[in-house]
Amino acid sequence: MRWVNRRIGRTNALLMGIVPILLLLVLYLILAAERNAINPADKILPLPGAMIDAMRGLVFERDQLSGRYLFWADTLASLQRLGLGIAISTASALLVGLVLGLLPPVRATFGMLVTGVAVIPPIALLPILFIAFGLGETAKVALIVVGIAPFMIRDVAGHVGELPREQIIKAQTLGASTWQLMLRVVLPQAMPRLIQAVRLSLGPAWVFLISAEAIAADIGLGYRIFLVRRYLAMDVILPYVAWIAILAAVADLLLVWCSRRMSSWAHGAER
Amino acid sequence: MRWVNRRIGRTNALLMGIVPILLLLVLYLILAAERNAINPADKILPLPGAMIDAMRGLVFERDQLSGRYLFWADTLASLQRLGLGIAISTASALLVGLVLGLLPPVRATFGMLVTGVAVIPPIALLPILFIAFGLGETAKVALIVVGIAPFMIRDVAGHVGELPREQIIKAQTLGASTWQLMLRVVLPQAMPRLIQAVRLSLGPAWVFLISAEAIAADIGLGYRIFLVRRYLAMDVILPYVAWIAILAAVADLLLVWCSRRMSSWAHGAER
Amino acid sequence: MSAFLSLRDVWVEYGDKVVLERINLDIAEGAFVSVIGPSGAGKSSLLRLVLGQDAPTRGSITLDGVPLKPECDSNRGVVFQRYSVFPHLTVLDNTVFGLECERSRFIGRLFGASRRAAIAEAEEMLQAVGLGDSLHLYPAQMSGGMQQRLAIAQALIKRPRILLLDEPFGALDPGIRNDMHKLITRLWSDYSLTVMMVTHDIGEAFALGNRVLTLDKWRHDPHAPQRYGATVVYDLPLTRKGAPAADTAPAPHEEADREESLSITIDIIDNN
Amino acid sequence: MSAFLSLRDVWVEYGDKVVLERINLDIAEGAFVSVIGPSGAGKSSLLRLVLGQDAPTRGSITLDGVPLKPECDSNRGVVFQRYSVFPHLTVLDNTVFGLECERSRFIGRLFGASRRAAIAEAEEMLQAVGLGDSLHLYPAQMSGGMQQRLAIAQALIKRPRILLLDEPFGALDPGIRNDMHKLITRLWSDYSLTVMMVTHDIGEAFALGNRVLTLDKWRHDPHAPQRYGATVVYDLPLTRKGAPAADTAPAPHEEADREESLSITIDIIDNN
Amino acid sequence: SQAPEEAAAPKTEFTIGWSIYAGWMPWPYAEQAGIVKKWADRYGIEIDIVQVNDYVESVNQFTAGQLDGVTVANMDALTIPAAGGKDTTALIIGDYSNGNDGVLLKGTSNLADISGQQVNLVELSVSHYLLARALESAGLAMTDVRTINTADADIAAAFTSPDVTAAVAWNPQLLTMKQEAGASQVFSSADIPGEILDLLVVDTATLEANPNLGKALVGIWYETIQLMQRQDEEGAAARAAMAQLAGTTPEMFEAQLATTYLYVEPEQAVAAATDASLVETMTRVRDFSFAQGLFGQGASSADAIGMAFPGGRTLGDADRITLRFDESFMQMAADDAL
Ligand SMILES: Nc1ncnc2c1ncn2[C@@H]1O[C@H](COP(=O)(O)OP(=O)(O)OP(=O)(O)O)[C@@H](O)[C@H]1O
Ligand SMILES: Nc1ncnc2c1ncn2[C@@H]1O[C@H](COP(=O)(O)OP(=O)(O)OP(=O)(O)O)[C@@H](O)[C@H]1O
Ligand SMILES: [Mg+2]
Ligand SMILES: [Mg+2]
Repeated sequence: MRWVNRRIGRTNALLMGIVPILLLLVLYLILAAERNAINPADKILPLPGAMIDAMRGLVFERDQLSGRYLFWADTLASLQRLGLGIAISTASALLVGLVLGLLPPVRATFGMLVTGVAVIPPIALLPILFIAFGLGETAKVALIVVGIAPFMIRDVAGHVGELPREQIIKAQTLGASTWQLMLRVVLPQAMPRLIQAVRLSLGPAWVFLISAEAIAADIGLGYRIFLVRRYLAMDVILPYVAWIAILAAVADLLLVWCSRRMSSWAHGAER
Repeated sequence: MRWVNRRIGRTNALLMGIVPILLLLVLYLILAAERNAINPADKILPLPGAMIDAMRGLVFERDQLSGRYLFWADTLASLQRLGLGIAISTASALLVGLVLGLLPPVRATFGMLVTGVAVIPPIALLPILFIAFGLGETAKVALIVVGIAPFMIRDVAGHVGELPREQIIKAQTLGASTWQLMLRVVLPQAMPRLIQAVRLSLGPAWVFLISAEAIAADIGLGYRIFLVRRYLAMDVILPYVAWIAILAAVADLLLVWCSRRMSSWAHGAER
Repeated sequence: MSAFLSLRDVWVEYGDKVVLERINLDIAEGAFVSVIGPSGAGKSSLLRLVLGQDAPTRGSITLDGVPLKPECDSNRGVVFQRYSVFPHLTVLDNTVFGLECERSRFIGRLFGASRRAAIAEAEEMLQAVGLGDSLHLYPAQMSGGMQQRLAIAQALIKRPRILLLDEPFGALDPGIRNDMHKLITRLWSDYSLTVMMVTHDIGEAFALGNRVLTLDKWRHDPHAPQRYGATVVYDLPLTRKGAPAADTAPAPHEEADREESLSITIDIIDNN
Repeated sequence: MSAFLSLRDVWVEYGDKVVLERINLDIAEGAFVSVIGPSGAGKSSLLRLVLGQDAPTRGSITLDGVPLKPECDSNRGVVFQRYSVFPHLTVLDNTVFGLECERSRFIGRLFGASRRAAIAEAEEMLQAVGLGDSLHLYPAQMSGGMQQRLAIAQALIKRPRILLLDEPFGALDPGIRNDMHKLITRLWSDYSLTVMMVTHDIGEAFALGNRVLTLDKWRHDPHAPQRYGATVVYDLPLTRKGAPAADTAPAPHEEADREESLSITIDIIDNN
Repeated sequence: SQAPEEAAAPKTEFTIGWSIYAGWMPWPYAEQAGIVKKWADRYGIEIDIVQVNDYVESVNQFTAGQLDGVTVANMDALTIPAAGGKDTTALIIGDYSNGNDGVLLKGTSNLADISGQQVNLVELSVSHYLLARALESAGLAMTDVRTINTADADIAAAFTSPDVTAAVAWNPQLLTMKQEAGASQVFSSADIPGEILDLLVVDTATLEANPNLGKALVGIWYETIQLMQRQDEEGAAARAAMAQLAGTTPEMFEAQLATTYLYVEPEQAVAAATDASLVETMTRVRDFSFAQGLFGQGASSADAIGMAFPGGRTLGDADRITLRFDESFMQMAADDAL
């Protein structure tokens, strides 16, 4: 059977998906063991034992000074910032993207601006960002928003602009005003794409969060990574990165699930 | 006339697009003039005169140490890295994205891995990147590729996966093998989306380039920005950022033009 | 009746390809105009002009004496050649949509009693097009003919002043097509709609319309086939059903012999 | 002739909705089977089964005695109900595509003399469907009927063993439809294709086919309309054109009276 | 001062920024141990101690006016806020680097071998200054090496790459890098004692309007320092807490403290501030900075920026004094007058 036509069941897909990840893990272990055999004090590719040792204190023991479980406090702080940043970006992508994609005059006026903002690397303007938003939580959330919202806006606007012209015409012949068109025709059809855009933005969002936490923070996953980076403590960095990957993968799955729930029509009727 | 139905001509669109950008410039000038009136030595929002003074040396005069025109040398170095990084990412997005989107077994096996890689913030794993790619040009290009390729792959794969099933069926009834299907049906239809993905990635690509140049470099736009950031020399940073925005906007326009040339069928027949 | 809708020297061109040329037409209020012609002649293009989706390259179109804005509104309903229903709405919601837009200006949704009333109205219409059993399907779950019927129901429920139909019954089997003919004739006479219908079924054109337009190229340059466009080559008023009067819709059995007698006329026209 | 294609107790269900039930069919090689039935009965679903696009929920399909893989190949050509041509290829390239796939396994493109030969073949076919003037248009620049003709040309040029047609002539005017009828009949007899054609035009079904299948629900539960699926309620072999023999295609004028006589039979069937 | 409008009105809330460095860890510890609150309450003000992970950004934010005070090295105080026209007062001289900054080479322990190599360091920072002094001591010139700007957070990882053969860094990274196989320290700040000073600077106008801020900060500092110097359990606990705040182990932290010359007693700090050698050091730093273009394009000579020292001595343009070493608050601590 040709490969295009093979359908893979849910469980099979899961099993097959795990294989390359396991292979990568094994590869890592071999490399790490090798380096370790040469130099037992190697810090760059620590063995699992070292990682577990390093993480135990962070995960299970209260920090004496602050009385917090650092790992969990880091996670919570980062997720809050990330969640807020993504929520604001999503909301603005929806509002601006819809208007931009649907209304040619708005697109003509602000399209160029959005493109411009999208291509300006926000980390080059960090000093200004921190001056504008202070050194607190606002600046971190703002960096995420400035970093991913323009991309999401452009993506949603592009998708809205590609809606079949017949549908827009049709809705108008059925008496829809611009507002109703937006609310009832464009918005629901843009939702799956919006969720897709959020999924694609998760990676960049983490990058910006970590950059923000690297500069000014006293808690957060990115803060911890940058803190111990000075000591090349990969035994802490790697578990933290793995944890970030797990969190992001779970968020990705949740978003897929949401999209299926909310827009069943877009995901094909299942047999 | 309803706003949805207004068509804006080319020149009008250009004029309208420039207005908000001009307004922003004017706003900047007012703010800068205000700050400058209070503190003539203010570094944060320099006036155009100060920027011109600061840039003159970089643009028109050879650097005494290296004998290069720094501004142009920076630009050249950065564009080379960026170009290489984007080229590699685009090629891999095309190859991997196509296969991933079209062949369910491949998607089942590698989809999860690509998602995982896409959400891992590469800047958290810099030490590993240094080991793998050293600290030279390779590492900088690699950071860009690791940063944007997974996103592009997912975007292209998603688009390919959404191609109408009828077309795939149709091609097979016309005798196309999987390979021919890919080459003649999927690839050309994925091209506009690929170019769109490159456009959307330009912003993140600059972010990663600048991050890479901030980490270790002796030339490049990002290097200069981070070097002078130490002295809050916004009179250099702002022109550099503006220059980046201009370069990126030109690249964006070029890509749109390319897409129109290559895939006229996708952009609607003009009257 | 004075000219309700009138086209004056209208041309449609795509690049150097002339599609329609010198179209001059006056359509009276309450007319049922059938448009026939070979594939690619420009029938759909003509409909798009009247709909306001496209503007003519040259010439003017007036409605009630006022130049037509190149914009659609609820005065003009349409059933496109390719069934175009909203993929994200169920059959029922697709049909109720038009009512909701009209009755709830701000949120475009009805609730409570007014929603129930709208649903009842929609259900009646869906029953009439034979979709009474499929209220909660999404378009992707329906057959081609079912989608086309949904598009018809969607347009008819608004009772627009002008109804533009582009091969509305093309994908329907004879039985259902018959029902549709009756439905459209009834609505046409009850609400004195003005209807413009493109069809390939000549029997249908003559059975339903009270005026039949034939679009075709009037001259053809074999070396530059795109040089000349189509125009109205025949314009036949059918006096028998002149006014949108009572229930004079023909029994479908009358169609056959009509077709026989006319197929000769049509064959004269040089197909592109 | 032994059973070339045979369906044994085939069911198609979507969730709890039964679309087709207990389909038992044997189709001989070289047959021209017309499939008729009300909209939504499952005609397209049946075609999709034979094409290999979908697998049946229950039952088995064999081709030449071998179970059919749920996969399409160049043995089975198709014209879908919604014209499905490649939007990124011009008319000519769309038509040449099938030849290129066959003759250039690696790059799927022909050059030089072989390309010229393929183009000549394609041009001939396009001329036959009346698109000789539109070789370099993209699908988006064509009318609905033109796209449908392109889809027909695309499928016919490959001369598949089994040709599946889903309302192929629905969007065509009578003149062109006539030409198409002649073309398909000629190819059918010249290359002894096996054809399965869904149509709503009963005249067409009887004029072209040598066997007519009627799909419909055989029982209907008004409270659970989705409980029962359609099956083959009538299976009429038309002996007159039994073998895919010489040029016995009927003149199109024979159609009308046939339709008359059969419309009564068909009306008995309860439309959904 | 140059900006009369800026002459801040008295206020009660202040923000002080710090970044991770052995000599500055007493600040976050004092915050957590309640010492900050104790002193702030005594003077009826509120002091917020904010961590800025990125050292450069912390100084930038001070220059931009987001922070009222910041921990900074003497050279950076001169070239960033002072050169930027911000009138800055060095309130506390906490320590000098006595080996906390070092030049590392791989595969050789001879400083002269650095000639012709690529050196990774944070350009235009105290590392750059240290490199200049190292080259000078070996009779080499700046042009004999090629510098590669490398972010301070990443320099430890970068040094593990075979590409990198020479680097200049400060602690704690320096300690990590020294452990790399084949690395040896060929020059360090211990060779130029007293030249790299770690300060707490505050905005001059703010300090003038709120002398209580100065008093509270000095009070906090010396109470904490004296606590951490104690060789008993309490002192060890304080140092362990600071190590944890710096993300490292107590042993590593002790090692870093060993290369930090802390002015434990306020008298020592006052002496360092009033000593003539400070002027000498600052002259050297200033000349280096000017030669490297750190005063900005506008500066036409090394005298462009004015500095004021205890006893009325000045250096550079006396009409444009933007960096002031003020010993008066440390003197109050020495006199027990807080
Ligand atoms: N994905 C799906 N989910 C649920 N029901 C479906 C789905 N696809 C098709 N159906 C149902 O299957 C039935 C048969 O559809 P099919 O397209 O085969 O009809 P058809 O006979 O070709 O009709 P038409 O003449 O209108 O094209 C329809 O009633 C339709 O509602
Ligand atoms: N965007 C376009 N660019 C170029 N030509 C176009 C474009 N759109 C339509 N045409 C041409 O306009 C002509 C008329 O198209 P139209 O859709 O109006 O035909 P039609 O009469 O509705 O045909 P059918 O009965 O097949 O639907 C066609 O020949 C087509 O090639
Ligand atoms: Mg048409
Ligand atoms: Mg069908």
